[in-house]
Amino acid sequence: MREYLNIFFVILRRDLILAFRNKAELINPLMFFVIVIVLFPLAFGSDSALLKQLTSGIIWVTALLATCLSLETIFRSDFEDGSIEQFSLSRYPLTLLVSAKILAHWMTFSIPLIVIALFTGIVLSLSSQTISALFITLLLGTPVLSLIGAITVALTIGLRGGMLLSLLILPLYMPILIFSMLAIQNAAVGQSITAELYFLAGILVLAITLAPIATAAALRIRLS
Amino acid sequence: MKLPRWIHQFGSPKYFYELSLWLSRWVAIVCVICFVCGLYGGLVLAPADYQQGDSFRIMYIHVPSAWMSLFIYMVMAVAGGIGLIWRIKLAEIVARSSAPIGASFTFLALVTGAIWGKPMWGTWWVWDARLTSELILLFLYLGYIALQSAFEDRRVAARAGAILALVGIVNIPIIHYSVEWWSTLHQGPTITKMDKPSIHLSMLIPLLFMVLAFKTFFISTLLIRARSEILEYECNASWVKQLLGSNNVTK
Amino acid sequence: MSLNEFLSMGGYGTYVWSSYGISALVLFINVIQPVLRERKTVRELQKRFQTMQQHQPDSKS
Amino acid sequence: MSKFNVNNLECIRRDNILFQNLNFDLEDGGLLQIDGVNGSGKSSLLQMCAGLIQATEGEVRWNGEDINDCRYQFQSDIRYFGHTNGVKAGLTALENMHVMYALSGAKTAIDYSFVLKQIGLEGMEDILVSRMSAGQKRRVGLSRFFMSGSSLWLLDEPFNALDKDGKIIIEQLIVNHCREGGMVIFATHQSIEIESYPLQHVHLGQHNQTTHHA
Repeated sequence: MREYLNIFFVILRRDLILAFRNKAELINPLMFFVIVIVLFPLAFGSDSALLKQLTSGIIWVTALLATCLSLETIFRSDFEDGSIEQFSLSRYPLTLLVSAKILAHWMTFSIPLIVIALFTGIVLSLSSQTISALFITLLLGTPVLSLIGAITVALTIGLRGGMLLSLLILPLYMPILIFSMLAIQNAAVGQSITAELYFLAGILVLAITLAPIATAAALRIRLS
Repeated sequence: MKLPRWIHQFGSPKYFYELSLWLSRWVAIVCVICFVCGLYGGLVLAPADYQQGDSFRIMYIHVPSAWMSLFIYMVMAVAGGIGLIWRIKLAEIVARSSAPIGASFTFLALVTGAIWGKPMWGTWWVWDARLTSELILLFLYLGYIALQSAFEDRRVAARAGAILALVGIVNIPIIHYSVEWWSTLHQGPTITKMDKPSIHLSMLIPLLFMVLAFKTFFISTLLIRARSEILEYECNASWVKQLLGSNNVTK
Repeated sequence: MSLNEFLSMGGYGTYVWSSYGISALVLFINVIQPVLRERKTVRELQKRFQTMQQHQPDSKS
Repeated sequence: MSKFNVNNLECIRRDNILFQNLNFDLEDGGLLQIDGVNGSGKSSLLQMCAGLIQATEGEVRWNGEDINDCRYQFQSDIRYFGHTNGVKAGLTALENMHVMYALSGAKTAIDYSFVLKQIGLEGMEDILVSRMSAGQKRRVGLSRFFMSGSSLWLLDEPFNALDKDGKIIIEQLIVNHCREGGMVIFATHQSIEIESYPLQHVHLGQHNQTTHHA
């Protein structure tokens, strides 16, 4: 058992080192997030009441799109330099190695994204309950985005047609968006949001158990 | 796990290729009969609904195609799973060929649902829970077909599609429930008359005929599509060469 | 049930017949497209086999 | 005493047949070369032996068991080296070797500087692989074979991008491994002269693949 934990953390450490050495790939999606957020005030006029209502929705949808863009980085470089072949032929189950990579992607991408999202929430003067609801839903939602995203990335690495990934992914992201937005809206009016959080947590647990297995199977198919 | 011998034998494409033409013809005849009875019963015999008048007759297209869209996605996921685990070529072919039919049924359910909603709500599109999950189901189908066409190697495409279909099947109940939850919270519990109105026997029988007609339609067109897939899959096999090599055009 | 009563469908005629029309069209496409595709595949494979036969008439296939 | 055998293997890539009913066996100490022109299916055959690709027909057996049934046992006994080196450009040579060592699950501790010396890269521990030449990258990739723990080696074009003494290192490595009872299957179209060791051949060509003992 200790052996499996050891390989898990070796792969995790390797991916974190790679992410921090190649800063550009880390920063780009976050820049995209901020720029898209800025677009909306330009569209609706900065002081309109409409914008106040929509802010949390804009933040969540933009976080979704930014994640879509960043998913490619999980497997593309490993696919090109043959590391995936070495992983799938190693003595350790591919599921374990893949979950280490997904966790690394979540840590290197989603945690900074949550920080920036909260920061934009404060700047755009959201109420404190909304911001706390935004934080919790992002905390529960973004791992699911990485997990389900990893399956489709594993299926579509190296295929021509860049939009294919988003076409496959967004329908699967809709429940996360729906439950998170409901939680935020309930929080804004002071109602309890436990029901939605239970759903998000349930989907998260389902994704944690099933997604790595599906990703490993998808990678094996993609290699064959 | 090893399957008994006869499943592989039955699953052999050559055997299926000959069988499918004969089978699809018979199933097509049953389909036409069901269509005639269903349409006649639904459009002529069934009395007008007391609330919706005659517009409820759209139900005879909308409800069966909605059921079929979900049913075909399940067929795709199960066939894909079988093809993935036991590597049976036929299962992959069935999964691959049923996707376009499923997509057209989902599109049909959407269009007829929108048209049915128009007289009741006055707008073409209404964010009703069922229509929204049909729309998302259509996206899943289009995603599946797009993924299939993105691969050159047919076998890899089929197995990748199987994974996507299995992921989709797990997500469909989640999507459906989240859309239900979302639509009831936003619009309040609208009494959507999309449900089958209080089913009177003379209305129910045509509906069953229409459902049967749609199922037999699916099976017979699936068999035709499967035949051309088999030829492409097996173009190296000797039986295809004999069949086509000596340029006697079948059918 | 006279014909034009049938056609007017109690005032909802346009909706009912438009949806039936679209369904007929979609089902028709679903019948014709596979048949045409099968003919195309058969023709393509025959052409390929003929060219293969010319190039290596003694091939073991 | 492990043995590796392939029975009537068939490979179809994009609707054309690369090879059909191919049979060969390998015992301890066996050395097998797969040669053939480009695109004759050498890499596909090697990937099938490693279990990366599923064969349309035929089976690959390791110690009498089909490799799909004993996947992880089989995978802990083999080491595969494809066209791509399986080395991360963003990491230094040493870090890459740490990862390879962890992946190989070898129990015995290894002396990294000694391995680097063997592949002729000593003193280059902390240089990013992205700054190395293609030959040096290939050598870092080959360092995985200096970590113990696998009996069957599968090498795809081990010699390309390597200079003369790189070739010698590889040939020495292969012969030593076979002498110690390991097995090696390598695919290459270049003619090589391992004269001091019996060599089996598999030639992949246009439908006339022959297997014979040189």
